[in-house]
Amino acid sequence: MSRFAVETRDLSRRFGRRWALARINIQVEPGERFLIVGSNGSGKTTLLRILSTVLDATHGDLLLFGQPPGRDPSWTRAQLGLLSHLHNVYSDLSGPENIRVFLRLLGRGDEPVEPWFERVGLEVRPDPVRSYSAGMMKRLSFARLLSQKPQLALIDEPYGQLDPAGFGFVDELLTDLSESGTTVVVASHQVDRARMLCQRAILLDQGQLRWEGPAVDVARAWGALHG
Amino acid sequence: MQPALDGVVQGGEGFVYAVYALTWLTILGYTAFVLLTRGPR
Amino acid sequence: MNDKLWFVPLVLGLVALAVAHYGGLVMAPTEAMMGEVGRIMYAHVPTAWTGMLMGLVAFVFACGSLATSKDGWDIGTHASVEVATLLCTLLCIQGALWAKPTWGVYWDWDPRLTSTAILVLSFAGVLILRALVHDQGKRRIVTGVTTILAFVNVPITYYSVKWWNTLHQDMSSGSSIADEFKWSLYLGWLAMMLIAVGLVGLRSAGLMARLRREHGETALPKAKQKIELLAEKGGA
Amino acid sequence: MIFRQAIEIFRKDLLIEWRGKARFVALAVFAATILLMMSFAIGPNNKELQAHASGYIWIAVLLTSTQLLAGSFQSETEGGALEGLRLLPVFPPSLFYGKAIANWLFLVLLVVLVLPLSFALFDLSIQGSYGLLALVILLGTAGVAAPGTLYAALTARAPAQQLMLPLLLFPLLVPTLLAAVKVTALVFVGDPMGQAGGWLGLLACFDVVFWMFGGVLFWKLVES
Repeated sequence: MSRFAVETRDLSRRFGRRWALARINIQVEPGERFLIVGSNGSGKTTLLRILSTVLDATHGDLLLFGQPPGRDPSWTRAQLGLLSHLHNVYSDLSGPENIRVFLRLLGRGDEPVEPWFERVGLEVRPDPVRSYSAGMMKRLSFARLLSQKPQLALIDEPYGQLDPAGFGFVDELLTDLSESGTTVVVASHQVDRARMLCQRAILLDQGQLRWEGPAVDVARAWGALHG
Repeated sequence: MQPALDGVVQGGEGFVYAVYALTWLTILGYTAFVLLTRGPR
Repeated sequence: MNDKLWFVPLVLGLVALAVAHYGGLVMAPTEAMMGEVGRIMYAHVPTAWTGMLMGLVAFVFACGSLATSKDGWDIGTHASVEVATLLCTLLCIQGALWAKPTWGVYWDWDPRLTSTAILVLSFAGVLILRALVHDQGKRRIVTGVTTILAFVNVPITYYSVKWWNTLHQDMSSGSSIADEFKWSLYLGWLAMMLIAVGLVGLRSAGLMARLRREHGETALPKAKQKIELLAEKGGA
Repeated sequence: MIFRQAIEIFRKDLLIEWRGKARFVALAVFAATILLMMSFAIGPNNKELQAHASGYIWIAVLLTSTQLLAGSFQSETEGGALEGLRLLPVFPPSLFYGKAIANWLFLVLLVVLVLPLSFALFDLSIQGSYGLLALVILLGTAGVAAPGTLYAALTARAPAQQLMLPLLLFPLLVPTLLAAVKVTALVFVGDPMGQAGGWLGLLACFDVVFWMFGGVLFWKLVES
């Protein structure tokens, strides 16, 4: 039994002949804000997808809340939420309808959806999500994530597609999430922004873990790696 | 040649040879394909 | 290496098939009702038995592939689906070449002919879909599912077409093979089975080699050295 | 739990189809166009058209169904919605049954919309019973919906989906097509010999097999 929210042992993933991720060992404490930094193709997204159980590892072990996700997949999935570059919503439905669908599937269909929209600063509108701007889509994805009330939030590029005003909003959301007890794992290449928000960080390069330490130092590690 | 509906089929040797030839062509052709696509060991 | 062992059944089968066909084509007497055309049976019946058995083999491989998630089973499914498709296509053409002089038409809605043609179509679909899907994990599942359903569908189609056809006169294929030449039929079947086994084996070996080249195991990279940050500002 | 989630998926598919009503209307018009083209292809001979009407109707349904089924998975893969569902504690067979039942309903609706047109085009009348007609519509479309949903999921991310789906699905549907066409014809011309029962039985068997197999195989597929 591990006391960590996320623990990996030599976690590795092969696509064809290429190892997108090799020998990743990380431990994330419950309630921690954990940052994953790396350039494009360094394996950030692959790692998050494996942590979210959408993708299987080729090698190594993953423990979520102390147990392998395969032991009780539906319990594990009830604990976690993923915000990926795909928005994971139905383009033909409106924002509120989307959130409603997800809530109903979670067995919480009688809860109101409006508070979540208020929380992410999105208007409750009846038009289909297809017509949303990229920024609105991002906010909707956040609303979906928050409404799931996850114990573990996996967030891929929270700042992507947002304007500077949106950056502050993301910071605030992530802080709130973690203050309510949720473990937050963030992958980003907005190093300067994200490091102020998180406690610990790892640096990925070509699928390998090259550095881990306090998040404030990640910019120096990045500098050391990329010269 | 005549269809069997009214007695014994007459002739049809061409069809017989065609069937046997086709059977061998298919088997040998596929064998050749398998051997050629085995690629470097 | 031991892939070469598959040549043993293949060559044995080819020799045996030559003997069996010599028996059917030259030695056997002319058939009473079908005349010379009756000789087609000595090539046709072994193809039919072998083709259907290879369909069954593909089905078994597909079940194994879904149950075990092992690439070996998947490759076996691909090879046996391919051989079954080939044999059943040959079977349909042989059938048509027999039907023309006997019934006066190339194609008849005979349940056996129709369900074989349906099997050929669905197996061909499996092979095409396989060629389009590149992720091996997904390809294994997709091949397994479609192969199983294609094979399960054969008996259902057979009985549906038979039923559909009941008003139609029942044409007997009347394969009254002379008893003393039954050996040619069985030898032909054994020969075809040996050939099919050899071909499936060789094809699997080739496919496996290709899979290894494209998706093969590559060693897990060694862990690179971690970056050390010096205490003072500026770092390494 | 399984049942409740299936209902939720079903509701969601209805909602999506309702939001994109134009697409369903287009499908119905497509089916109507096929019927019309059939009458042109066969010629102005009313007797001929009448005799084969049930075949034309089911072919129109079959051709339209591939578009409908492919569309039902396009809304899942576009924007990664299906992945979003997989991240929720949703039992995969519920997903299959929810979607299959929704597709079944749409196919029934399609037949109901297309039937009046074929009555006019092919000069049909009902000599058999209306109950039999309802039964063959329900069982026939069920036999398309279950394997169709499975195969649409299977081909959802393959290139050339519009081609691969019918290529794989149609050979599988031969028994369904035979039975559905036969019984529908008996509805139009009457069934003095009582042949319909056997064909309906075949249709029902096929349905049971595919509705059972479908859930299990779909599970395998989604978990890959």
